[in-house]
Amino acid sequence: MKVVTGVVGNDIHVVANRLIELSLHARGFEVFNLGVNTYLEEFFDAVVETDADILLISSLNGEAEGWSREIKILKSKYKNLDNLVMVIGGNLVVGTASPETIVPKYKNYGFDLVFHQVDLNTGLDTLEEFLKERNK
Amino acid sequence: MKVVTGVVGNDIHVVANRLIELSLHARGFEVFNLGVNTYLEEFFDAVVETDADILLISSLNGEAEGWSREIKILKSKYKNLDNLVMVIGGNLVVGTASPETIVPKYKNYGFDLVFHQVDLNTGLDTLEEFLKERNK
Amino acid sequence: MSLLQEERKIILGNEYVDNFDFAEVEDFVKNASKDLFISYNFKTKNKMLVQPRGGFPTYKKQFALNKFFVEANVDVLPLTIDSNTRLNDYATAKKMLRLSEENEIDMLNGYPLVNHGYRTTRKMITHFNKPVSLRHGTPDARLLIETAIASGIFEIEGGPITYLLPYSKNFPLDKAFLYWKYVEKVCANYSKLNEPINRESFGPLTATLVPPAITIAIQLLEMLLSLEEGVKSFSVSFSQTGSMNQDIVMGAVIKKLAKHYANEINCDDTTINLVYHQWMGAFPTNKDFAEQLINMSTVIASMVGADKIITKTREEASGIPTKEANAKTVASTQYTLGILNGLPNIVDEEEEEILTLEVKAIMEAVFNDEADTLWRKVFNSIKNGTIDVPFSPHIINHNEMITIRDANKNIRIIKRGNVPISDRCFEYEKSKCDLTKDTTSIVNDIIHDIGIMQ
Amino acid sequence: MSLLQEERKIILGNEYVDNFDFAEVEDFVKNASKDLFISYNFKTKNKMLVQPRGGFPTYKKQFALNKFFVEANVDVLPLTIDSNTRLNDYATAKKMLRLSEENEIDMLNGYPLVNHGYRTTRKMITHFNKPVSLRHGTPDARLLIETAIASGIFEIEGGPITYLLPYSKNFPLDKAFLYWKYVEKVCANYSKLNEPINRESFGPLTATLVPPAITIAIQLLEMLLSLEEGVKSFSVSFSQTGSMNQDIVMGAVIKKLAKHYANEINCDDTTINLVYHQWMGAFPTNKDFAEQLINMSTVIASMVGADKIITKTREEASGIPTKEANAKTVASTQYTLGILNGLPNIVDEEEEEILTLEVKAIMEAVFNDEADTLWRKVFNSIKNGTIDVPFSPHIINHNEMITIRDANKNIRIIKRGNVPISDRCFEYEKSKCDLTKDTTSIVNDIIHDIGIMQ
Ligand code: B12
Ligand code: B12
Repeated sequence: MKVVTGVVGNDIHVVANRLIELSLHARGFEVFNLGVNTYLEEFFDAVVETDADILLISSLNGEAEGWSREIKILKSKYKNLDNLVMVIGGNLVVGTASPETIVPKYKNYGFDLVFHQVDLNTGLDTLEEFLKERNK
Repeated sequence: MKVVTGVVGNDIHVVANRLIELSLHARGFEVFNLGVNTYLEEFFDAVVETDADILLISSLNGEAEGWSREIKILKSKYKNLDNLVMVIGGNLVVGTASPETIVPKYKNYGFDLVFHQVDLNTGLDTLEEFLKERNK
Repeated sequence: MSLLQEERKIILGNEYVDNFDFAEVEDFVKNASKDLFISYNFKTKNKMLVQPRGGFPTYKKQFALNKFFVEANVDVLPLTIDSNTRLNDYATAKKMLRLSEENEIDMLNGYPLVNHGYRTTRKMITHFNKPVSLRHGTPDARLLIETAIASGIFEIEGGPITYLLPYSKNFPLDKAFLYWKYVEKVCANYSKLNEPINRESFGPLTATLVPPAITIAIQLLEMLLSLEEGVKSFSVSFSQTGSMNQDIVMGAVIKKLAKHYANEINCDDTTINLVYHQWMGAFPTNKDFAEQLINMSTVIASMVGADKIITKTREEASGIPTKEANAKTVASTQYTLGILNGLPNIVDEEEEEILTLEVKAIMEAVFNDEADTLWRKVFNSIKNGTIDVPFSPHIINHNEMITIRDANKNIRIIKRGNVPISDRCFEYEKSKCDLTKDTTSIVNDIIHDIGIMQ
Repeated sequence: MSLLQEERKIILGNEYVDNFDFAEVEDFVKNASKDLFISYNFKTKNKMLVQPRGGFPTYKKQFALNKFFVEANVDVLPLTIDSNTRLNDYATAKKMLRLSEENEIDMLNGYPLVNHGYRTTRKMITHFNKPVSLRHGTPDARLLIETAIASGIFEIEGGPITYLLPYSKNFPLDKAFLYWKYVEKVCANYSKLNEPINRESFGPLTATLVPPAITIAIQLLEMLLSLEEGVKSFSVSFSQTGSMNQDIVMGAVIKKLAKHYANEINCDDTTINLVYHQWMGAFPTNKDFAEQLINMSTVIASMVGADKIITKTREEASGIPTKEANAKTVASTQYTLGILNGLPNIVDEEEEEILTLEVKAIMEAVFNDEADTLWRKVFNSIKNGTIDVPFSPHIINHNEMITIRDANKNIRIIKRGNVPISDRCFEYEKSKCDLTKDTTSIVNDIIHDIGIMQ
């Protein structure tokens, strides 16, 4: 299965991104890693270009929310993205907040899976289960 | 001027006691140091024997209050102790408490000067001023 | 008029600058209190200087933060600049500053120095009369530095490599070199008037498995680029590696080599100091544990013999620290420095030799590049991977070197890419690691190695 | 029946002991879980063991404290005994225990083990299945130790010198030696049944300017007295001196000499471990600072290479610590041990040589005493000042030695009294200090030296 991944916005925290690439590979995904400092359009363009099944976005420096608000409008400009699985993870707010408030918010922005300060492997395990359920 | 000093009760914390002896010497007092583990009777006996002007008691391990309750009764058994200046200092309670509650309590037990968690030199400065005032 | 002065006029003619008075600023620097110069503090204060991190948008909040720091017995005040100013976007910074002033909420992640201007900022700096360190991350810091020095900020952090490779993906490296050349020159010129302005390089880089040889080579190169322009007070720096011994070895080697290379270009009159950053990598989320880590960093800094320590807070893993948490670190660090006595003298000859050889090999390769100037040689060396910074997000970075921790948590090079360390050194590095493992286990080890402090 | 067994019968016939079943206890020790033996933990756990301090009067509260400790990832549980039990006043202890159980207020400053009895206490100890260390300060600990071992407590702290000179003014030293001889024998006998019972000496002594040579000599003598009776697992200990280097030197010398003297009496089969106490002197009243001090102690313990560390809490300067503060130290210490890596190898040959010579001179003087048995030799040596413990409150202590800190905060002997260190060593010690000062300044220095961590 194909995954497009990267870190959204002006965020240059690259460490998690490198690890994500490695882990997705190890789990048998075909990975297209756009790296840090990637804007939303670039993500969707890459999804279309590679015909990816999954878009997995990271955000560490707190910028995610500002960008996420624009997802729905932007996504609607593309065709055939209805089956795209959208995942986001990392540190999803500036300062601190609980998952109880964060997860519904991001689901509302259009994400299927939301991982705020969740360990990478836990997150990817959940993703794989989600995909299994979905393809039943 | 003559000072009898020591640490009251079963308390064996000797460090402050050694320093007190040194400081009193340096300030020109004639010092009779009974050391640690000294009971009230021993203090008063020494005061009588040496004809001391000042009784300076230390307590570190929290025992002081238990002993202090008996001071008035005991002191009344001795004659000619009316001019004795009575001083106590160190760590005067088990656990923590504020000077506002401790000082009046100990004054009531019969002490003229009460130093809870007060630095030695500050305490001895106050003692010297107290003596000056008194002998005016 | 010199070329530099013409460039300065253009830079300072920026619409966001309110009438830069060159003569007045020169006069101010000439007569400024020596206490404001960190170079003077290094000379006269017989202790490791303690510097926190921090910056707020409004004058009022920044003033309050500084007051807090001074009460916690700080030695050096930080001034961290907001990210709009770092990108030279003064218009947005201005708007966000006004919003921050009008509401009680901070709309910037640092102090927009250019918008506040030097006349205002100088009031704060001279009020506290402590040396201030400018922390930014700006590739084109020309206007920022002019404003800083005019304000009384006499230590400038950064450099063309250390503020670019960890902080940027696309900014052109060659431009960064030229902009920083301007900065060095301005610092050098002002240094003639009073105590020297201090320049400091940012040794932590990506704070992630960067091998000592790379860090030191970059520190030395930025130092040389600065000294070439006439800077007389320079600080090299690095951050806690994760191995006490490796830190101590790094400290010894960087001090020795900084002196060596400064002498090579006849700059023996330059004062070089060593700055140590408390752990810069991933922090534990448990705040009590974070404090343990911070304390341990302070102990190691003492063993390294650093001249200044830059602190973290118990809130590092969660978000921008409160001023209370920040001040607490300062007070605790000062206390620890005061009670830590009887430091042993530690020398690890073998490790020092290997590290020295590695750094010298990289330096030689850089010097041997055919370009005509040092900055071009360095530029080429980064591009061709002679210098390779693990986990740099920048497109120009070679990304071929792989590092891992050995059993004692020393960072070791297990794939050298184009970094020209000798076979002997490379074999030494690899001999410390268990390389019989399969790739998956090694990858798992790397992930583990990044999180060792968590 | 052996003389010892007869004495045991008398001791255990005490009215406060509820029918001591020798056979059952033997059986229990024989089949006890190996995890309960610290000697087994030393062998199998590849880390520094962490042990806090603490004891509460009621079973319920002690159980809660232990639970807290276990959750904080403790390695060794403490059981601190109340002061009535320490003075063998079981009647008062009984009364106070009942009062503590009936009301919610603690009327004892520790756990009255004899009154609780071994049947009850064993339930708690086997429940947690962690090794327990008995902390008391009792000169006549015969009944206490019997009860402890029967309960599953397989480490006994103390000794005739270390539990007397710092803790008592008048208790007769000769009696203490005889009572401890009993303790050693009982420990030795039980050691044959399963893993060995561990004995631990109390190296901190008065925690106030005690010079390393005195501490080590006393540790070695208590070790020899114990090994003579057949003990097979012994821990020597000392507490942080205030100088990192002096701690490291002490650690190296005590390890080397413990082995040496054990071999001299053909006890090479005995396991000797090293225990380090976090700073035992006057603590800062600022609790945040206290935590810095505690963390630094942990770092130094690692550099010393201790096998176990005994912790303090942030509340040391104010009063008996809460279980929360206590558990916090345990968790923090474990975290610090986990992240502290790459320890350098430190050897200070000159300091080690001087210290070794000093200790050997004292040991030789003790051995040369004309008395017939070791304990009588030691007794005489304390009485005549061959062994002299600064700031001991005990009347038998000579009190002629004067110590002071040098510029690096190493504790140095500036007046040796009757302690037989050689002229060469004495000159070395003095050469480190500024002795041109007048008496008043030296006294002020000593006061300052006692408070260095505040
Ligand atoms: C190293 C670091 C840096 C390095 C980065 C080097 C580089 N290019 O990567 C340097 C020093 C350059 C740096 C710079 C900055 N940083 Co920084 N940095 C850190 C630090 C210390 C560690 C980050 C890290 O590498 N962690 C290791 C990786 C493996 O973990 P991770 O990133 O947390 O990711 C894990 C999870 O989030 C998860 N995850 C991530 N993505 C996804 C996606 C999915 C789907 C799933 C399931 C999981 C997942 O998996 C990972 C492994 O478990 C953190 C604080 C901390 N966490 O301790 C601050 C931190 C992230 N930085 C911060 C900031 C503000 C900055 C700066 C803006 C300003 C500054 N302080 O200097 C700059 C500029 C950055 C920019 N433009 O974005 C803040 C962010 C504040 C916030 N979110 O509220 C932090 C929290 C520090 C702080 N307390 O102020 N930083
Ligand atoms: C060293 C020490 C010991 C040594 C003592 C060696 C010795 N023989 O002296 C050892 C290890 C043997 C020990 C044993 C015990 N200790 Co102890 N010990 C300490 C410690 C760490 C330092 C004390 C010290 O020497 N300070 C240095 C001197 C110079 O300062 P100071 O004593 O505080 O005195 C200053 C002032 O109080 C003042 N002062 C004193 N007297 C006077 C008088 C006047 C007139 C004035 C003006 C000023 C003044 O001047 C001094 C200088 O400024 C303290 C905790 C701390 N403070 O950090 C605990 C402490 C005092 N100990 C304590 C206890 C409980 C004990 C034990 C009972 C149990 C145990 N924990 O093991 C035993 C047995 C003691 C007994 N029977 O009394 C408690 C007391 C609790 C309380 N008051 O609520 C403390 C506070 C530790 C704790 N948090 O549990 N201890």
